[in-house]
Formats: sequence, C-alpha cells, structure tokens
Amino acid sequence: MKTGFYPGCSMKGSAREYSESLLAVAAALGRELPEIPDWNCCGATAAHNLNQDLSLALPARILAAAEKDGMDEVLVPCAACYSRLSVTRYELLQDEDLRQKISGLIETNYRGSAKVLNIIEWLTSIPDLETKIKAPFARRVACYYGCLLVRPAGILKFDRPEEPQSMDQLLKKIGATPLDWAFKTECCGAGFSVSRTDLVAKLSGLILDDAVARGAEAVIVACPMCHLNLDLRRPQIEKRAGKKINIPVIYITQALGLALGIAPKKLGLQRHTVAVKFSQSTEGAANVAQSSGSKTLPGEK
Amino acid sequence: MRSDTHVQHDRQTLADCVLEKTSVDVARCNQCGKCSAGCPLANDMDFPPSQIMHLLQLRDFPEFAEMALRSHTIWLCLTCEICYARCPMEIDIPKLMDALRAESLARKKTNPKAKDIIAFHRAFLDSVRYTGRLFEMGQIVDYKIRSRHFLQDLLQAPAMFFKGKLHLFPERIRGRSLLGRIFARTLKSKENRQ
Amino acid sequence: MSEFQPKIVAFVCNWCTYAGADLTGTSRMKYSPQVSIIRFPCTGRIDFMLLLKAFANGADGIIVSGCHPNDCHYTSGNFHARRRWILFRGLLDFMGIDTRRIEFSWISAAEGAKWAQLVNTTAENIRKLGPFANYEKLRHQGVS
Amino acid sequence: MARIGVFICHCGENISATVDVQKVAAAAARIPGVAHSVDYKYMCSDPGQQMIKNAIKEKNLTGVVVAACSPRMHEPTFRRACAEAGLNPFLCEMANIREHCSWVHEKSDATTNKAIDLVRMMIEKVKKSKALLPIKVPVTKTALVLGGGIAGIQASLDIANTGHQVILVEKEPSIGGHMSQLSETFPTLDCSQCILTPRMVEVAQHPNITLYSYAELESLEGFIGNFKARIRKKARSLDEKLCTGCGLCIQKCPAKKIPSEFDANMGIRTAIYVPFPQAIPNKPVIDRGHCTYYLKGKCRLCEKICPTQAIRFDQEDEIIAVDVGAVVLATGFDIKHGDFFPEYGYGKYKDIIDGLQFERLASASGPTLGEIRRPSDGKIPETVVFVACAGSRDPAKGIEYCSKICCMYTAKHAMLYKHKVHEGKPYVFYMDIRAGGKMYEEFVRRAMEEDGVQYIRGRVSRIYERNGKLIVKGADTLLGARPMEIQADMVVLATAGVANAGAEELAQKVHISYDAYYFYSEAHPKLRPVETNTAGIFLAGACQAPKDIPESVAQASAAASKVAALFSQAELIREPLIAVVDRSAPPLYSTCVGCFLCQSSCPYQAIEKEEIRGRDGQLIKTVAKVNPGLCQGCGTCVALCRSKSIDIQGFSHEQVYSEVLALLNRRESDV
Repeated sequence: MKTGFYPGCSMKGSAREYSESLLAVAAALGRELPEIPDWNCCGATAAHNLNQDLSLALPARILAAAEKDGMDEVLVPCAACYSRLSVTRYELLQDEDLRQKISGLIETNYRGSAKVLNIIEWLTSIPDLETKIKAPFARRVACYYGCLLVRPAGILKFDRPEEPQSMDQLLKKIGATPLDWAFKTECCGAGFSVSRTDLVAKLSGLILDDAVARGAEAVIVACPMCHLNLDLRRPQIEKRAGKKINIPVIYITQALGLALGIAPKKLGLQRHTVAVKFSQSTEGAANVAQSSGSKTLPGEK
Repeated sequence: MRSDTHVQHDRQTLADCVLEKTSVDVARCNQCGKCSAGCPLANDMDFPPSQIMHLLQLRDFPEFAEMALRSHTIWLCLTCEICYARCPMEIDIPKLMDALRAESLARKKTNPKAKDIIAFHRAFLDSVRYTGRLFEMGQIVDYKIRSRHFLQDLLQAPAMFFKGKLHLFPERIRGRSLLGRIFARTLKSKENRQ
Repeated sequence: MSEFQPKIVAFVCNWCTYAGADLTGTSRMKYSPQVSIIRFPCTGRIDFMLLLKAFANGADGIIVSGCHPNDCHYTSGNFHARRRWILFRGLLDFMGIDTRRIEFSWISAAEGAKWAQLVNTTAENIRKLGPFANYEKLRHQGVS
Repeated sequence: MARIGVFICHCGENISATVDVQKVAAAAARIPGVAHSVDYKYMCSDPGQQMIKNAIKEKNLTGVVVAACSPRMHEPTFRRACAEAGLNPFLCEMANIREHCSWVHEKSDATTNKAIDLVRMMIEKVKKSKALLPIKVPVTKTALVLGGGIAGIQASLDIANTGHQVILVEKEPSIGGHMSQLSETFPTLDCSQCILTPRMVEVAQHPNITLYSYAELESLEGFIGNFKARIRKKARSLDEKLCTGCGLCIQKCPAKKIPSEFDANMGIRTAIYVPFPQAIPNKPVIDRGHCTYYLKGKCRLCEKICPTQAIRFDQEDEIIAVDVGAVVLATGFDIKHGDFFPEYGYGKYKDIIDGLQFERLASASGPTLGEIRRPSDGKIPETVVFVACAGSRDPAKGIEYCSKICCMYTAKHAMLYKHKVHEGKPYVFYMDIRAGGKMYEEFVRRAMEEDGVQYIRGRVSRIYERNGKLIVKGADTLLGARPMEIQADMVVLATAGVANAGAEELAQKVHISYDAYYFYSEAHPKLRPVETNTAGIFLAGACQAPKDIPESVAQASAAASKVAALFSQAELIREPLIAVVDRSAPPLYSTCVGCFLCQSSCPYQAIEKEEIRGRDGQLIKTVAKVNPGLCQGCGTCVALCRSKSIDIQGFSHEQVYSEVLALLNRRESDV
C-alpha cells in the first residue's frame, strides 16, 4: 500500500506551515509521504471558472503521475485540491469518452486507480492515534470544515454535508473539546481572497464571530484557502467588524503536532498572522459551550 | 458539437445549451428559493441563484438568458456547493454556473463588475501555465497589472514575505512543455470552450 | 374490383378499442371495409398463435389494439400483450412474415377518429405490400 | 347438428341504407347449421323480440345470432329475450353490422359482403358456444374494518346502520386515531374531540359493532363475500370484563415518566395507562416495555390496588378467527419523523417541533392545557416560524408528492398561536398555498388579514441555534429572493404525511397493491376510488393518500355504501365469463402441468393451487384452479398458458378460432 503526497502550490508558499506540520506529524507517526514526482497545480477555482477541459486535464495529469509512480492512494491535505482531484477522478471514471479525451490532452492514459484521500481520512486511518498523544490538546475548538471537504457529498462520499462529525471525532481523540457551532460548513470566501477581499472579510467575519461566541479557543482548519482567509485576512476582517478578534486559526496537523509534543516552531506556528496563544482557563467557558447558549457568551456584542 | 456553438446561439436556447453541455435541466427547478436562502453571497448578487434558474426557465425569452449571461452572479458564485447540497430537486447549480461563465466568456458578455475576478483567474492560470505551479508573488504582480489595483495588499505582502510565505522566484516543473500544450489545446481552441 | 382488396383482421379489446370503433360508427366516419373486428375481453387474452392462424388462413394484414398503457380495464392486460408482442415480432421474422403486416396500437373509447385513421393507413400499407402470398407455406409448417 | 336462428335488423334505415339486408339474410340461410334466417325493421322492438322468442320455440333453435347494432348496446336485451324463450342466454351472440359496418362504409357489395362475413363469424362462434350458468357466490354479511380513526369509525357506523355486523380492529389501546390528537379543525375551528368523541361513544354502544382495540390483523384468507380473518388481540394484562375503568391503578403506578405517544412525546404517562381521558374503551393497558414488574420482577401495585382484581400479569395474546364478507382498510397515515432534516436541526433542537406536536401544545387536553409553551424551557414563544413543505415536494428527501393537508393546518396553527398569544409573531414559509376546498381559501385569507400572519414565499435553507434563539435562514422569492433571517423562539415543521410503518406488510397480508410510497392503490383513479383490485376489499381515509377529515369521512361513507351494496343480496351473482382450468378423467385429471405462469400473471390473485389426490389420499398432482369469486375474466392467463389447459368461457379458444376461420374462409356460395 503506497500512499503518495500531493502538497499543492499553496502548501509550498502561503501555507507552508501546513506541509511543515504535516511532515513533522508524519515523521512522528513513522509514516512515509513521498511527493508525487514533478506534480503540477490542480488549476483550483480559476480553471473550472474559465475552462472545463483544463479543469479536468490539470488534476488528471497529477493523478496519472501518481499512478505511474505506483501509488495506490494520494493524500491531498489541501481541501481545494482534494475537491478538484476527487471531482476529476469521479467524472473521468463516470464517462469513458471524457476519460479518453482528457487522456489525450495529457498524453498519458489515466486509469483512475489511485484513490484520493483528504487529511482527515488519512489521520483517521492511523491505528490507535490516542496512544501516541503526549500532551493532550485540551482546548475548546471549533472544527471548521469549509465547503470542499464535504461537498459535493455525492462525489466525495466522505462525511455528510450538514453537521459533519469526522473532524470533531479526530479532535476528541487528541484531547480537545469540539464545540457544536453553526458555521462548520459555511463558505469563507475561498478564491476571492485577492480579487474580492471585501467579501472574504464579510464571510470570514461571520464564521469567526460564531466561533468566538460559542467560546472556542481556536478554529481548526484543513484547508490553506480557509486559513489564508481566516488568518492572513484578519486585519481586513477586524476592520470590517470594527473590533479586535484574537482567536487563532490552526491547521489540524498543527493541533495534532502539539498533542504529539512536537515543538511549535517545527509546526510553523510562528508563521501565522494571528498569534497562537491560549488565554482564559478552559473551565470557565467550557460550561458556556455546553449551555444551550441562552445567556450571552463572551465576545458577543 | 461545440464547434458550431456560435451558430447555435441563435436557434438553441441557453437552457438547452446548458442541458446539452452539463446535463443540468433548469426545468426541474420549482423555484422554492432554498438555494438563494442559503447562498453566502446572494445579497451581493444582482440575481440570486433561484432567479438565474428562472431567467433560463423562460427559455423563449432570449432577453432573459442575456441577463443571466451578463449577470454579476455567475462570477460571484464561489462554488461552495451549499446550494447543490440543499436543493430539494438535486439540481447541480454550481455546474450550471460553470457553464454560464464559459458561455459568458465565449459570447464576450462578461459583466464589467467581474473584471477583477476574471483578471485574477487569468493571472492564476498564466502563472501555472509557464511554471507548472502557482507562483504567488508572480501572480499577485500579474494580477495588479491586469486589475490596476497596485496598492492593495501592499501592507501584507512584506509580512508574508518575512514569515517565509512568499518566494521571490517561482518553482518550475519539468513537465512545463506538456502543460504548455495542454493549455494550448484547451484555452486557445474554440472546440472545447466551456 | 380490379384493385387488390386485402383481408385484414382486427383483434381488439372490448373496453377501449371496440368501444372506440363503435364511436367511429356513431360519428359516421368512413373507413375501408376490408377490416373486420374480432372482440376480446382484453388484449391480454389475445394468443398470438391466433395471429399465425389468421395468416395461415390468408389474412393479408392484422391489427391488434387495446387500451392505452395504464388504462387497461384489467389494470395490466395490455402490458402483457405488449411484452408478448415484442417476443412475437422476432418469431414472425423467423417465419418469414413481414412484420409490417401487423399494426399494434392503443386506441381508447374516445378515439373514434383515430380508429378510422388507423384502419385506412393500415389498409393502404397492406395494399402496397400486396397479398400475403406464402401463407400456403405456413400451412405446411403446420400452423393451421 | 346445430340449429341456429339468424335475425338481421334494418335498424330503420340505419343498416338497410348501405347493407343489402335481404341478401345477408339469404346468404346466412345457406350456411350449414342455420335453421332460420329473417330480416326485420327493428329487431330490438317488442315485435322484433317476439319474433326471436317464437322462432326459438317453433324451430327449437340451439343458438341465436342477431345482426344489428353493437353488442355494447343491445346484447343484454336479446340475451334476456332468449332466456325468456328458454334458450341459455350465452348461446345468443350479436353481429355488429351497424357501428362496424353500415355506418362506416359506403353502400356497396363490399359493405354487404362484410356484413355477411360478420354474421358468418358469429354463426360459427355460436356453434361452439356452451350454455353457461351465472356464478353464485354466498356472502357473509359481516364487515371487517381495520383502523379506528375517523375513517374507520365513519365506515363502521355507516355499515352498522344498514343493519349489518361490523368488526372494528384498532391497534392502539383506544380508537380515535390522529383526529383525537388534534386541537381544533380547519376551516371551522371547532374542537376536534368535541365532534369526534360522540362518534366514538356511538361505536362503543352500537349493537352491530364489535370493537377489538389493542388488536391487529394476523392473517386474511379467502375472497369476496367469503374471507377468513384471524385477529391478534394483544395482551392488555387485565380482564376487560372485570375492569370498571376507575383509574385507581393509573394514579398509583410508580412508573410515571414515560413519554406519551398520544401527546406526541410532549407529555408523559404511566406504565399502566389509557392514552387519553375520553378513550374508548376506557380500560387501561400495561405497557410491558416500561412496567416495573415486567422489568424488575416486583411492584404489582396496580394488582393490589385494583378493587375488582382485574389485573392479569400472565395474560397472553389471543387469536380470534372471524368470517367476514368484506374488508375496509382505514389504517391511516403518519407524519415523517427522525433525523431527516440535518440542515434544520430537526430532532436536535427541542424547540423545533412537528405539526402533531403543535396540535398537542394547542389542545386544551394537552400537556400544557392549551397554552403555547415551548418544550425546552416552557417559555411562551414570542416569535414562531412555521415551515410548510418540510419534506414534501422534496425528491432529495425521498418524497415527491404534495402532502395536501399542510397548507391548511399550517394556517390553522399560525391562527391558533395568534389567538392564544396576542403579541406573538407568526411567520409562515411556504412554496405555494394549496387551499382548494369549501371555505379553505377564505380560511387562509383570514389568517393573513385578520390574524396578521406574515407569509414568506420561499423554502428555509437552514436553522441553527444561537443565544437561545433559533436562527431561521430563508429568502422571499417574491422579493428578488433576497436572503433573510428570523430569530425565532420556536419552529414548527409541517413534516410530510407518509404511509404507516406497517402499511406494506398489511398490504401483502391482504393482497392489495400499493404505490411507491406504500399508500394503497385504488382500483381506478377516477371511477373506482374506494375499491382495491382485490374484490371485496375497500379503502377509506389517509391509507390511500394524505387526506383531511372531510375527505376521509366522505371516502369512508363511500366505502360503507359499497359494502352495503355487496351485502344487499343473499348471493353474489356474476356473469360466468371467467377462466376455467380443464378437468378430465383419470389418470390425466387435467392437462395443467402446474407451471403456475397463470398465477403470476393474474392481476386479481384469482388462481389457486389445487392438489389432486387419489382415493388413498396420496398426492397425484398439483394443478391450477380459478377462484370464480375473484376472476374478472380478462383472459391474460389463457394467452399465457403453455399447455392450453386454461380457457375463458364466452371467449374460448374454440370460439375465437372458429371466428377467425369463418372470416377468412369465405365461400363463393356465401356471397
């Protein structure tokens, strides 16, 4: 069983702490994660916004490369890339003509043998993860799935699109208290980070508001785009909200890394825009989190 | 067949065109409005999703199809898929939006308000086309030139750079020539414009 | 009668097509007299050996008609008939009978005009096909 | 040798104008076996019929062919005439030379020749016809009604009032059904129990009605007029004859915190209980799933307290066998529950309830005594959102149909809420308002105009809780589909009306067909709305499709009248035009090989297996047997039969084959 690794462009740049923490965790768990040789960009939102064939050809080339390298499954930590690769695999396996057409475009016969894994599937597949926990991540966290990890459910067949639970289960394993909150799967603004920052500020603002209102100490993400918007765009968010929002946004691999006792620096926590520090005591807000929320919560105006 | 798309405009309604290319049938929509109710950007759109559907449903009125093609909505759609996930009639609205964007480009009817978004997508793809991977720095610069927003992000770029998140030089992959060919075959050719 | 006058047998169900043909009469629509109707309770009753029998005895054409799908007086008889017809078509080919000699159709009690039209077009088609010559052969094949 | 009489009718000018009737009569006379052939102006007139009768007697005819109009017109007339003259009516056939000949062709030799063909066909058919006797089926004049809701109650009363016996079976401890749970009923807003309970009492006291509550149908065999039903009377754990319904046991029962099914889990009950005060019968049941004695082996408080020693812990289910002539299914419906609406948090948030739960909240006899208090904290909600089409018209949730009753009861709910909480703000999210019905549209208008219910046209996308409020995210498609949020204290979902859990199992038990949603199928969507495809089994109420009270009652009375009609004769007399399996002398007994293809093709379950046994009682062969009570005579089995062992009377192989041959083998002498 050979599991390949597709970092995707952002994990080499704006989200490098994601891959740093992933690789650190993988090492700590004794897992090999060979990169797909000479991988290219998946085309992201841009491709399928402008041209369908291109949006299929780019991921197809990646998957074909993985197949050629004898990989049975490919770990795609970036939720956006995961979505593109999954959708491509699905559509090409659905439609033989399309598969041949795209195979022609990429000058390689794509078979569709390599399975596409998201970060949560991969981590969940690791046996008795609990036993390896050195410093339980005892924080109240808001698990933010975003869009592309769970939708379209019909194609991904991963978790249900409303009220998903898989990430929460995982966080429980590493000692955290996942909160029941309302914005688990609401969109953060995704690809508009640069082109329509105003909209990103609005949507991401709503998400952070709710997380804070429920007494979360951190938002856990599994997608560089979500992180970019919730963390890097924090100044714009605060400007729009007209208030300071301190809640840190942490990659699931970073949270796990901390629980495994890996040094924050190795996990790239210092690269965040919003400093990762946990202030108030866990107890105080814990029962707030449990309560039906009838009284106003901290951080709520 | 796509090659005669342009001929088809006159005869074929936009709804048929979408049906043919994506097998999304707008006739199924019963206008319940659940998509609009859940769409994160419905308030910023000129036509919320359910109205786009209806513009296409009245297939004998090309002026409505025109409004859909020229709408800001199709470019504001984030493809967050929430509408598809909740649609009682299980209509793949995001796929429909993709098709409308393609048509809008093909027929040169893109909404002026969407120029930044399109510029960003173009910049993104060019970066990928020439290096094989997204070169964020390069893309941002390219985007600025296209969109003329020179000052935007000036505050943040340095911060990113010092946090080691922005590289000054792109990574280049070996398969660049193949990528070049892929782009040439898809983007350039009228054949597969969608 | 210089022109060839085909013999056409119509096997119809009592509830829809027979009544439809009655309506053709009460509304005085005209059609060619080469067609004679045999009444059945339901197309589901029509044993296709009967059709062979008819051909073996010199029928030039045959009409089978019953209630529209889902309108069957006995809920599912016409579906059985349709399924059987699909199988029977193959048999006809095998026996060297031109399947165009059989018209299978649904006619409701309200479709008097449609009945007249069906009869006329069928009669015309059969006239074009000419007499069903090799029915003697069928006899030798022991159908009769 | 056959002696056939042929009678050609002119029908005034209708036939004789285009057909040379004399020629037809003459030609017929030349056909072997024809003993008498005449033509006459009006065969259907009295003198015409008299001609036939006389000829039958004088020429002692063995068969009659009347060439005239369509048999669909006068076949009964002429068959009756034959019968009066002592000839078996099924030896009389009609040749349709009017509708199928004189009216549709021009005057010509061809037309006359066709008339002759038609006559000859019928002559040959009649030669092969057999004398048939009408089928008589005895009828047990007792009706079995399944389900004691308003439909079942209405049907039972109507049948009982025609003087026939009724056995009413209800699976719950009391009759009353969903209607007894309702607070007030649209469009008149009269209290549901006030109009229902008198009917329930009537049932209890009616001399012709035997009520088995807390009972279910175990099995049903037989056919119209002659069903054998077995009823399982579930153990009530008490002796109904001794129990006076004083209720002491209920007061003393220690297990008090059991969610009450009658209150849609909004209230609580004890382990020994009656569902509601006006229950019929007013005798408790021990819920063995919750009773301390059955769980822990001790308690028996009720037994000690009972003044009449009626408690029977060791009581067992009892099977009662009854003979009935007709069955009325009135098993009702349910509404969709469970975790099928994650985006609405239905089942997750206490203050999101369904329609029946709201009925209990609004009901004066309900857990809040009619005050609208939300489940979570008992507060009176200031803002209530009502969501129509919650699951209906929603293929993604597996239900494509409209549940029909929701539009009306949602308007009613909003109204009731406004009447009880004057400052309250009711909002209704709807897709379309379907208020077809007497005073229905007016009712909805009243909700909007007089009670100020605000209607928002659109489906709700999502509901989540925040700071003790339920955030309802919707959009009004009439306002450019702009998204909107309502902070509600309570949400009422009009969840879809669905078939009962046991609907499919019951349908298979009684051999009736049902649709994709397990609602029972009527025999004909327009013309036979209360019959099923199985003769003698009728439908009433929401087991056929979601229905409101007026419709259910109307259908129940319709079903009752069908039953009454069936019970009105001593025997069921039916035309003998049905299928029969041949029988022959030993050692063959029958050519049937027992493949039972016929059985699988029969739409009426009319074909049974019959075991032929020798004198020593040992099985010789199993063959098909047609149940004359069920067979409708479609003949599908006949065409399918491989060994041609099954045939249909009146359209037998012999008859139709000779028709074909007669038509095609026209002899020159005929013309």
